[in-house]
This record gives sequence, C-alpha cells and structure tokens, in this order.
Amino acid sequence: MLRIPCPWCGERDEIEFRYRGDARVARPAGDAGPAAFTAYVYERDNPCGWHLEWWLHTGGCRKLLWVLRHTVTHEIRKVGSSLERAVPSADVEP
Amino acid sequence: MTPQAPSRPHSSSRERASSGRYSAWRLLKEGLGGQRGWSSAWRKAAPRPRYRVVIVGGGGHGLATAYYLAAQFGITDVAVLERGPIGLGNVGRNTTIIRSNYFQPQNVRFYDYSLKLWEGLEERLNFNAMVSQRGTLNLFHSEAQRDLFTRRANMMRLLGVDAEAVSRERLREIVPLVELDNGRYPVLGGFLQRRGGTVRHDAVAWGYARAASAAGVDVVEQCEVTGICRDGARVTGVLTTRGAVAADTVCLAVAGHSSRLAAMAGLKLPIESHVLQAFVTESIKPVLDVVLTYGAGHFYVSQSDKGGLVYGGAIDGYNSYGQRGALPMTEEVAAAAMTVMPGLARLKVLRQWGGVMDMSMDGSPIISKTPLPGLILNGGWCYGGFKAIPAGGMATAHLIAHGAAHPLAAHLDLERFALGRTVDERGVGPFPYAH
Amino acid sequence: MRGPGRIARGLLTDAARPVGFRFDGRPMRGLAGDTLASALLANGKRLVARSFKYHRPRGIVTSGPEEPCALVDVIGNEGREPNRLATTLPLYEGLQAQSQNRWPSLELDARALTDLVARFLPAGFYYKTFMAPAWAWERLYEPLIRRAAGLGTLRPSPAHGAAPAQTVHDHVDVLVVGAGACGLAAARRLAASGMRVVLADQDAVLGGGTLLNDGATQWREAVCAELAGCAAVRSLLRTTVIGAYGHGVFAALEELAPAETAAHGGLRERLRVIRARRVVLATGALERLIAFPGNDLPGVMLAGAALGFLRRYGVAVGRRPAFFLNTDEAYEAVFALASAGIGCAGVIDVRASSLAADRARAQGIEVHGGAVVDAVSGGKRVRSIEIAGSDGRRWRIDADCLLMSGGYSPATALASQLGAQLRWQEAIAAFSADLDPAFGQVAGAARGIFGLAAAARDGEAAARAIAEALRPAVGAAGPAGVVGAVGAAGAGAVRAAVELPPDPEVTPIAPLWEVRGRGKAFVDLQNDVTAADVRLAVREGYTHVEHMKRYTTHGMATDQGRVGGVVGSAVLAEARGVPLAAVGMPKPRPFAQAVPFAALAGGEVGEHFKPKRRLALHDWHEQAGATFAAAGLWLRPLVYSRQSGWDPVLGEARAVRRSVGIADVSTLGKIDVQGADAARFLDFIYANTLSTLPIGRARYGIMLREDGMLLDDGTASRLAAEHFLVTTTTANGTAVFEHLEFHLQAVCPRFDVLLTDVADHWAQFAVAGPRSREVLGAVVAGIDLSAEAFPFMAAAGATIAGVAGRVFRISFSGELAYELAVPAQSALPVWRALLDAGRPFGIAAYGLDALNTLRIEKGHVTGAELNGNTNALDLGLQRMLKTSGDFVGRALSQRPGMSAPDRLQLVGVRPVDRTQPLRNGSQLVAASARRTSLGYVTSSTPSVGLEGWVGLALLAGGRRRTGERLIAASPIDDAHTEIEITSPHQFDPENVRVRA
Amino acid sequence: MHAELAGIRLEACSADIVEVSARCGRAADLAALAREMGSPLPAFGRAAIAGGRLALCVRPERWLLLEARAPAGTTAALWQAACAGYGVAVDLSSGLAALHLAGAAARAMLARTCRLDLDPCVFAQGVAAATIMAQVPATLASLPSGLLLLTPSTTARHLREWLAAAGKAFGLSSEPDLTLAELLGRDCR
Repeated sequence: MLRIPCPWCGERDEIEFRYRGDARVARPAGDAGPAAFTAYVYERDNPCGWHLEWWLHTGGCRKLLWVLRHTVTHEIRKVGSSLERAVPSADVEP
Repeated sequence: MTPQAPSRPHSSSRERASSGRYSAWRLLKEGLGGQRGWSSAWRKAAPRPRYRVVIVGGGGHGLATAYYLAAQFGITDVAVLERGPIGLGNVGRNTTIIRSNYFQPQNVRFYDYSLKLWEGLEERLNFNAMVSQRGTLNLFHSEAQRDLFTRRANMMRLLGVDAEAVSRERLREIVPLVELDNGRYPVLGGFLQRRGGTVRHDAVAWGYARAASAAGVDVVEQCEVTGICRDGARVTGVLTTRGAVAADTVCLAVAGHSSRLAAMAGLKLPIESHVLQAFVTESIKPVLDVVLTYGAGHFYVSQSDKGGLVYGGAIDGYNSYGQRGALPMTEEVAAAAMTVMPGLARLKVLRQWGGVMDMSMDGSPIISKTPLPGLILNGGWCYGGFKAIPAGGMATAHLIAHGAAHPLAAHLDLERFALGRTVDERGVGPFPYAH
Repeated sequence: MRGPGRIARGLLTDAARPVGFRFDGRPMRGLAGDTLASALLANGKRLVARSFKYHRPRGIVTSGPEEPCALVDVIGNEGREPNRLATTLPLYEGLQAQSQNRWPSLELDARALTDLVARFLPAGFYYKTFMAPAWAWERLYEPLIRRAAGLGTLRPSPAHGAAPAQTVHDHVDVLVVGAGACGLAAARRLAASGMRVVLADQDAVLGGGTLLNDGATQWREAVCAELAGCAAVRSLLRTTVIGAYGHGVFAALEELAPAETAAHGGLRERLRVIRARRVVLATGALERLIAFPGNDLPGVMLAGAALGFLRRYGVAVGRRPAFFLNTDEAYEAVFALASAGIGCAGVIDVRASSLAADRARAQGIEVHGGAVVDAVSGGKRVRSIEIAGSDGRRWRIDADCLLMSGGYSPATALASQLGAQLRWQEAIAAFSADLDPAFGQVAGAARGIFGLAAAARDGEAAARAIAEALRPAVGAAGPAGVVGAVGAAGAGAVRAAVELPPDPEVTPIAPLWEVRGRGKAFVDLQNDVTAADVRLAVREGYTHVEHMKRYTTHGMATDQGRVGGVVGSAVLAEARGVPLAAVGMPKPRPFAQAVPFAALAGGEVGEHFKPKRRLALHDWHEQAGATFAAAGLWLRPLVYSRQSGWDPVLGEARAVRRSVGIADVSTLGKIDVQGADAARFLDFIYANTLSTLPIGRARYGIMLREDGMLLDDGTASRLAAEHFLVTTTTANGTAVFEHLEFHLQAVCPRFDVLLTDVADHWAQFAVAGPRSREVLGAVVAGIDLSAEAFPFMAAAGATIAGVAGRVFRISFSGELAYELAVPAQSALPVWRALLDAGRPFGIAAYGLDALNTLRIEKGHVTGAELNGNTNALDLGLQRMLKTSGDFVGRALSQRPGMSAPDRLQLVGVRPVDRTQPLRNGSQLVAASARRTSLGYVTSSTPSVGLEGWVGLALLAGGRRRTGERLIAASPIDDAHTEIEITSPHQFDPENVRVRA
Repeated sequence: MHAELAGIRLEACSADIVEVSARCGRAADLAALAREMGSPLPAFGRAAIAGGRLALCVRPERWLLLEARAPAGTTAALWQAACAGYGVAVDLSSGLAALHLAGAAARAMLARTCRLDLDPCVFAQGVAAATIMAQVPATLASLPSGLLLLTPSTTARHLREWLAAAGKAFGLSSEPDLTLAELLGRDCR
C-alpha cells in the first residue's frame, strides 16, 4: 500500500488520494489542433520505472500533488504541489 | 526486403511425434510403463537467425497467434520469443473467466467468436484445457443497472448470442450463498449467459504451445527481446539476449508490457499498465456452480475444479508493473464478497497475486497494424485478455497472413483514437485507471 | 485409553481443567490449553485425515500453522467451517471436529481405491484425457472431479449472528515479527532506545523456540517481564503477519482466544494494518520433511513437532519413536523425549558421525550413522521401518512413530514479499533472504543463524542497527507533527539479569532430500505430490520451478509448501541435473497464512458496505411513506408510496402538470466558485459561455471531457460579479468537483479562483407547476416574483419562510417552476411552510420516478443519456458549443468520428399503438432487418401530458429519422413494439409553460 | 481492557462554521485582518481557540472557523464582508456536522477506522488534520476537552452509527448536544 508523503499533511495512505494519471503530459495550447490533443489525451510513455503522476489529495488538504514514483517498486522519490507546476523531467529524474 | 524464407514442410510431422497424442489409452499404456514414455509437451527450440514471423511474447495471445498462423494459414516459419518460461504472464495469472456479454455490438461479435473457438478447443489442440461452460451470472442492484443489462442482453440476443434474465426466486436456487437482501444494495435480479464459464488457464498456454510446436513453430523460452531493428520506418527484426533475429513481420503480443516493447521501436501507445489483483481460497467441496459477478462492488468469483474459490476485483488504480496488489483493494474486494455472500465469512483466502494489465484508453483491445510497416500489435486487453485468446490469436494471425484486419476485429485498430471512433464499453473516457 | 497419551506437565496445559470435545462424533477429553492436535494425540488418535487425491490415511505431521495434513471441519454456531488446522485450533468445551474428504468413514474410505490405480493418475493426467466425447467433460467428468476434489465442507448456518471482524490501524517505529529468542532480544533492545515497538507472534505465548528448551526458561521470563513493564512495547499474541505491502505497511491477523471471542459478541479476529518505519523479521526457520517411501504414513512426523507436543502439552507422540535426521539441531527432540522417559527405537542419522550422535550414544541411545530410512511399514500407523546403510546393508527396526527432520529452512515469505532475493546458504543447505536496510533487518534463524543464544545476539544486533538508523529522525517533527515516540529511556546498553545458556557446538548438516525406493515418496503431503510427479513434469518439459509447481500443484495447498517446498525444488534440480540454487523456489505470495474472508473484509460489510448519504429531510420522507432508492451513496425518495406500479408515480406527476408539486432535489451537486478569474475559469470548464451571464441570472451549461464526450450538465448562476454557483447532476457531483479542482490546479494554477463544495450545506427544493408562483408568493419575501421582474432563469437571494436562502427560476419538469435553496439545518421548517402554502392548491410531494416522467416528456437528459459515450452533437446540443475560445474538450470534439453520420443521436419514441408500453434497454431495429441494432431505448414512462407511453432513445442518425417507424425489440422478454421516432421534446415543445 | 471501562462520551456540538480562504497571494493580509478581529489564524495542521472562536487549518490558506450560533448566514456574511479583497468566506454551518469525543478510550476506538497516528505524543493537543473515517471525509482536532470531529452533514448519521457500533466495546455513551461555548469552556480532564 502506498504511503504518499503529502507536503502538507505528511505521510498518508493511498486511499486518501485520487489518482489523476501522467503528470508529464501538459495540455497543449487551445489552438494546437486535434493531433496535439490526441497525444495529450491518449498517448502515454507508461514507463516501467520512474513515473511522474498527479494525485489529488481529496481525503486531506485537497491539493493536487505531483509524485515521482517507481512503477515497479512503488518507491516515491519526490512530491510537490501543483503550484510549482509539473516540473520539467530534468528536475525530477532521481 | 528479402522474400519470405522457405517454411519447413517436414518439421511439423517430425515435431508431432515429440509429445505424441494424448488419450485415455495412452495414459493407461504409460501407466503400465511407470509414466516414463512421455516427452516434452513442446520442443525447447533455440532461436534461428531469421523467420518469416517473429511473435514477441509467449503468453496466451502470442502462442495462439503462432498456432493459428501455422494451423490455419499454413505459415510455419514462425518463432515465439518469450523472456522467461511461457505462460507465466497474464494467461497464468487471471481468474479464468470466459464470456461474451458486452455492450458494444462489435465487441459482442468478437468475444462470441472467441467463445465458439473455446468450445472446440480440446479436440483441436488435443489438450484438455477444461473449458467449463457453467454460465456467468451478473447480479444487478438498481433499476438503472437493470436497464443497462437489459440493453446488453437484448443486443446479444439480436446477434444470436445467449442471454437471459434471472429472477430473484431463481437466484435463490442457482446461488444459495448469495444474500439477496444484503442491507446496502439488495439484489434485484441477474442476467445469465449459460455459455460463459471458465477454462484452466495454464493449460491454455501449454496446449497452444504444444500444438504450435507440433505444427513446426519454434517456441523459444528464456529469450528476452532487447531491441527492435528498423530499416527506415520498416521493422526488420528484433535483438534478443540470444542474438539478433530477422523477420518480415514482428508481432508484439506482450500485454502488460506493450508500451515497453513499443518504445523500443519508438512508438507511444494509448495504453497504461495497471495491476489487477486475483485471489484463491483454500479448496472446499462444491458451493458455487456458476461464475458470479456482484454489481454493486468489485467482486467476481468462480469455484475451480480443484475446489478453491478464484475471485478478483478492480485494478488498483495507478500505473504499476509490480505483479502484486495493494492492501486497500484486497480489503474492498473481500468486503464486497462478504456483503453479497456473508456465508463466506469463515472461508480462508490462501493467495493473492497481481497481473499487469495493458489498460487501453477506451477499455477495448488493440489488434492492429502500427505506423511502422512490419510491426503488428496485439495488446490493450485491459482485463478481458484471457477470454479473447482464441479470437485474438486468430484475428492477429489473419492480420499477419492477409495484411488486412479480420472482419470481426476491424474496430480494434490503432487509428480509432485519433479519428474519434473509440470503443468505450462503459463510457468511462480516456482514464485507464478508472476503467 | 489406547495410545501413549499424556505423560508430563505441559507448559500450556492445565491438568486441573479437563475439556470435553468430539472428533468424528466420538467424545474425548483433553486439557485447557491443548490444541485439537495435542488432545487427539493424547487420546492416542493417529489417523486424523485422508489425503486430497489418493485418500491415503494421514496423521498429524507438525505442531503448528505449517501443518499439511491434520485439517478438520469444525461444527459450531457459525455452521460448518472447513480446513481448520488441528495443530493451531485451541481446544474448548464442546468443540466438535470432523475429519474431511472421506466416505463413508475415516477408517474405511471407499475413495482410497484411487490409490490403487494411482499409477494411471500421475500429475496432470487430466490434461491428457476426458476429451472425448466432446459433451462428456462438462456433463460427466468435471462433476465427478469436482465432487472428488476439495477438502472440507463449508456450510454456513443461515442465522449466525457473529459480530463482523474489526480492522485496527497501528503506527510504530519498529515492527518485530516473531517473539522467539531473536525477536524478544530485538524488542527489548529497541524499547531501550525509546522506539515504539509492536512485537507480533502467531503463538498464544511469547517465547518461540525458547519454550522448547528448559535452559532458556529463566531468560525468557526475565525478558518478558521487562517488556511487559515497558509502555512503548505492545506484544500481540496469536497475531500472524500475513502480508508485507511496502512503504512500511504490514497486514497482521490477530486471532482472539475463545474466551475473548465470547466476551466480544462472537468477534473472531482483527485485521491489523501496521505502519512501521522498520521491521525486524525474526520469523525463525521451518523444519522440512524428507521424501522417502511411506513418508506420509500416520506416525511419520517432524522431530520438532514431537518436541513441541511434549513440552507444550506434555504429550508423547509415541511410545517407541525412531528418528530420521541429518542435523545436530534435530537431536534436541531425541534428548527431550529420552529424558521424558520415552524409549528411543533408534536414531537414523544420514551423517556417518556427528557431535550430537556422540552425545546421544553417551546417553545410551542407539544411533545408526550413515544410514537412511527407505521404507515404512504399517497399514494406518507406523509399525516398523527399514534402514539402508551406506554399505548397502539393510535392516529393520520396530517403532510406533518415525520422527523426521531434513534440516531447517528460514521463513523467507515476508522478506520475499518485500522484494528480497533468495540466497542459497550451503552451510545450512537452505535459502535465506536479506532485507534492504531501508526496510529493516532479517535476524536469527530467519537468516540461518540457529541456536537460541546466537539468535538472541543477532536480534539484538539487528535492533541496534535499526535504532542507529532511526535515531536522527526520532523526535524530529515532520509535517503535522508526525513524529516517532521520543526515546526518553535513552540508549543505555541493556544488561540481562540472566543470560541464555551457550549453544552447543554442532556438526553441519548433510543435505538429504529424497530416499528412492518402492512406493510413493511425497514432497507435498496435502496435494499428494510425489517425487515421481516432479520427475514426470521434468520429462514433459515443465522444468521451470513455476511450471513444475503449476503442473504438479506442488506447494499450492493450504500449507503453501512450508514443509516440503524446498524438497520439491531439490528433486527438480536433481532431475534437471542443475544445482538447487539455480532452480530456486516459486515466488511466495501473500498471504503468509490463510485469512478468513471475515477478517479481510473488516467491519464495513452488509448494511455498512458503503456509507449512506441521507437528505436533511430523510426522516420526513420516510414518515411520508417514501420508497427509497439507493442511488450511488444517496438514499433518494423514489415515490411516496410503498405500493408498486405506476399509479402513485403518475399521481405525483399529474399534480405538477395540473397544479403544483414539490420535490427534494438537495442531492444535486453544488459548487461555490469565487474569484477574479471565476468567469474566465468557467468559460474554460463549460462548453458554452458563462462570462456573459448577467448577475442574478442562471444558465444551463454542459461540460465535456477532454475527449469531447459530455461529462455533465446543470445550471450555473451568477450571484455576484466574481461569484458563481454551479450545480451538477446527483450522480456526478463528486466527479465534477474533482474535475474542476484538477483543471484549476493543473491547467490554470495562476487563476484567482476558489472552489468550495457546498452540496451538503444547501437543501434545495423544486416547486413546480402552474400554481408554483402562488405557493412561493406566500413564503418568499424580498423579491418580486412576477414574470417580468423574475423571469425564467432568474436567480436571487431571498428570505424563505424567514430563512435567508436563494431562489432560482429553473425548471426540469417543463412547468413554471422554481428551485429554492436554504441551509440544510432549516430544511424542515421551510419545507413545511411550502407544504402549508401549497395545501390550497393540492400540492403534492413528488419523488424521483415522477421527476423522471416529467423530464422524459420534455426530453431532458440524465445519466441514461449522459452515458459517457454521447457528445453534444449526439444530444442535439451542438449549438451550445463556443465557436471561439478554448475549453475542455473542444479540440477532440472536432475529430471526424465525433460527427459520423452513423453515431447514435437522441430522439423521442412513442408506441404506434398507444396502449403498448415501452421497455428501457429495448433495441431499435428496422422491420426489414431485425438483427441489426440501430440504437436503443434509454428512458421511458407512461405519460401524463400525452397519451400512452413516451420514451427517449439513442438512434443511429436519429434526427434524420423523425417520423420513421421502427421496432423496439426486447428479445429477453420477447416483446416487439412498433414505435415512431419523434423529437425528444414531446410535451410542450414550444416551452410555453416554463415561461408562464 | 481498562480503557474499555473508562468509557467515551459522544456529543454533537452546534456551531456556525465558516470557511475563510485566502485569495491568490493575499494570505498574509487575511491573517493580519483576522488578528485585528481577535482570532489569529493558526498555522497549517493546527487548531487554535481565541475570542470564543475555534479556528483550524487543514487546507493550505484555508481556515475553518467555528463560532456561536447566529441566524442563518449572518456569521458568514460578516466574514465575507470583512475579508473582501483578501479572501472569501463560505458558510458551511449546515454543510459540516461537529461531533465531540471525550474519554480515555476515544483514540483507541477511532484507531478502528482512522488511519492517522493518534498516539497522544503525535496527535497532540492543538493538532488538526483532515482524513477519511468510515469511508467519509473527517476533520479531526485535538482540543483540551477531547477530540473534535467535523464531517459532511449528509453522511454524519452514517459516521455516528459507525461510532455507536464501534463504541460498544468501549462503553460509548451518546450525550445531549452542547454549544461551542460549553465545549471551549470545558477544561481538560
């Protein structure tokens, strides 16, 4: 079971959070056209390894967090609040 | 591109001798000889430098594709490359359910074709996979759910697929363990597909492997694909831990890991990998004769021939390649079980494991050409892969052999996402973790 | 009494308290503190079970939870419980146990015939036969197999009132698993360093291996006393850690003692979810069997088990035991039984010589060095054994039981679950696993360090390492002050008053896995898997340990191969001609021990499976005779009548069409949106424009998912320039709020917008019907309700029956209608005031069904149409889509498939024969092509505004088909109704009434 | 076991509840304003009692204020007017139900569903946190008088039923409702 270290609330069980998927895909500009949005909505790296993802802390502070988690070991390396935006991949590589 | 390598006409007959034909008589004969006369069910092949078709993944779909290529389309110059031993991925980690009750008509047709192939499987493979059409029974708990199931059942009946409504009274007889008036979400009724049921999952992999091998296919174990070779856009073969293998067509049948393999070819897929938990209890004398699904929570269950209750729930809900589940879903599934079948209270759960699912963005599978010529994808099975093995194998083999989609799988192409033709069974939308 | 029986005082048994019980109906007596197994042995009962496949006679093999054979059904007030382990089942007065899987009786089991034809039924035989004729598998063979298979019988008593299990959440610095010498020493050390510790052990008492050694008693008692006096340490007995889930989370099954169960209303167990920063795995090692012909005969058991039964319960498992072993450790049993005065028939030691053998001989015990047992004779119990010497010499000795020991395998299950790799240790001929220090430590016998003193030292060392690792963190406050308990006790080195006696020097093990000979040599006693089966698997190519396991079912029984698992791997390795280390073991999965459903489920089952969300007026609705529907978490009044059928529903709907009705619509989602960018944000969220909405007005809006499909619809009202109130459908309230939160924080993080979920604060009532304005007039103060001053889609704050609230002129029914919102605490007085005001007009409360009837007549959509697969165009809402500006779902709405001519579009349907009903879920087909579905009926109802039934449907290219006639086919209740396609807006299509 | 004898008192507490939230970047101004109004806003994860008000912060830059009952909406309106420009105030007096648990065994009982570490030296007096209990949202605060529990009103009855059931083993007794003043006035015992 995941224990996600919320920057605000501290370590909490995964059931307090709502998963919102890949945080590395950024929404294209409104006029970017269907192709760009198809990529945004459907295409995923789905890495077998480190994954930057959104978790909404619905059962706690209700902040949207980005979490860097390993999809095999589930180890969590970094967590941040969305206000810092979905940080560029360079920053979050472990 | 070189023309196809010559297939090996004699190989099949030679191989067929390998494990011999299975029958009661043979069993008796070998019994008198101390069971010493048996030999390997499938030939432990080493990879050759080139094949007409290389299938990556020795799971249900890969082995079935290889078998139908050889047995149905006469293409025997085929290798199945498996990273470890065959059949230990999702084909050996599921809850063994087969059924064809789907909402989208295209899916009903496809999965019912699969059911028909299951029905003739033993004779065809000469391997008893214990196809057991004991019926799948879906309970419903609200009028809205009744309407949905009615719509689905009517669609199935229009397409000539069996489906029937089951009253509360009949439920009492069919599933005495079910508590119809379980405080929270009483059971209003059910829908039954008699032709649904279960299959001994391991036997499916072994049976297809044996039959494919006998037909001349090389089943290569302990051979991990480490790269995909391209000549410009065209895919020309794979690199493996046992050397490079060239092929006219490379087919990925590695559900759970499709994204990883596709990435080797520079492709991004509309797929996320998620873990689905399954469980088995201690074995007891028969208490359940159908496959049962609870409609108000995550719980579906059947009793194996060995006596254990095999049951499962929903995916854990976040990307995962770890073949094990998290505790909250384990508890939730058990709570659902206890709510609909309080009589299970004292039954003990033995093992819990997880399978890594290819969760596609619309909940439907992908059997398709890819933007790269020479690369075929069989994946995105979500948690419906097992029941689809025969049809998935047949459709993929058809696509490889004819270069065109099998008529019953045409809707499963990769373009549907860009074109807005998604096949969303439950209308969940592009959120694999919510499917 | 037949058999050896009880010969000494047991550590756990109370000679003064006899307990009566029944086995297979036969009354017997045991002692308080006994397990069923010890009591049966005390009664001289050897044959207690039949095996799974061959129905061979089986006895008790172990004295603990790893027992493979002695499984029984227990008949109690909860019905018949299958597969209880006699070796862990506490004896209680009136216990009724029954042997399993035999017919007609345990002594004489007809199915034992299968043993005679066993040669034709090798592993996996069923894959090779039962294939013809095709029909026979399901109708003949499978039912036979299914009836033969399965061990115990589950027969729940219909009226069992047992309290549901409980879940308990624990937080500690360190979880110590196992309270043997190692675990006790570790716990004591950790406590001394000020750690919060949970010490869990599956046994009913602390001590583990120290319980079996008199020399350790003083030390054990001293340490236990010390721990008992330490508040920071909690000892959980009868508690088995069943799973390690990563991130420091462990699941443990705490079983209550029979007395406790009685005190807690039948509560049997608790599932403990333990969060620990580190773990000490002091889980010990498991003695393993040796595969030799007849190693399953009742009376053949593990040497350690015999020792356990003697020390714990004072029970001798035989009068003349022989031993078959290959380690010095196993001699403990030899010496213990001897000193208890039980004459030893002889010790067969695989090793030519050993220190322990010398000690034994010194005591006058006969030791046959360098020999093995290759046959056991006796029908249902051991009578004699045959011995083969290394020199080829053979001889036989008489014995009434054979106590075997093939060495000890560290219990690695939990470590493996945490990702630890198995490591082969030649010195002990066993696999062990080391833990990533970030998780904790494996200590003592669990990592192959045998001997009590050595294990204790190792446990203390592990504890010291962990204390060191955690020290900096301890006391450092994390967010919300989450800290570990501060170490007041300090880290003074611990001096035990008493020390454990030094471990004897030992001669190393001589690995022995199988002795070949005539007859079946079992590697899995419960699943009846023999060494020959493993070799067959290899011949057939199932050579990988996972394939072998699945093909033979080795290690898949309830004991999970804890007694014979590694032996199977060894036979496999030998057959493949590779080292055992290369073969490995199958991956262990949770659970380390089988868990009852009740325990896994916890208390939130049945009635409490999901929370009940109740309206503020729930009790009023109930008293008004409402039938409730469970809609998601909500309990909603469906109709104010307990009788079924449409009449009460239509009565309520008619009241609305003819005069006035009132409905509780508080279940709608309500979101308060404020901030300088509120309008801008809503323009992004909604597909239509909200920024142009004047203050004091409401607007119908639709939201799309990013893939262009409809997410939800509802109204948004502008209460002030920077203040909106958004309403959602009941079903999507939570989803929409999260959709807004996500997009605000992920996509528009710089927007000045504050979202607050106010769904529960506001009760909301719809007052609908031609007379609704008059009703409001009597109750609402502060606004002019005239059509001019307060037109359709107006919104304003007002005083309602003296309560500050809000009035919206919006309509779901198609009538002149209002929705009034007041704080939920004032719901009842306001609702009553409205009823009073409506009485002159015959106001009626109407429920969800009537609401549905009214909206279907008007062609308003709900969940049945907003099914996640419909887009704005499908529902005829395309005109609402903004033509300029970005919004969620805009881009992908433009994909070609989203406007394909064959997409299902919303239409109205009516039976051509007005007397015919419609059925939801009917498929629409053309009379000419009855197998091709063109769409389906989503909602339908008898109409109150029109004649007969009306419905809504999703139909391929529907809007082009208005006026066409089709068949609504419902094969499952073979109904086929001819219908005509109409506009969805069937009643008052010009919307005259809402604007009245 | 002796904890069970100690018993637990469960009371509902009637109070006006207002959520005050800071507008983008105006948290400091809002805090200053609150100080002027005699109720300084506590830091995240803390609860503070001042001027007959209870203020707690379990969401960044958002504060729940509990005050004595007043006619519907007036308390919120007062705050909304006061913090205009700095923040917004939303009335949740009917949206949240306030429960109060007192008694030595209260924490042990809550551990049956609460996933927070309720050890008194961890969840000490003055600590507040939002979490999930019995599958519904719950905000928990440790006060001198005991534990305050805020939960959405539509599932409050569900939570009370859960507490009553779990409380049996701990001798839980449901006491008559009390006012905020009574609650805050109570000393720690």
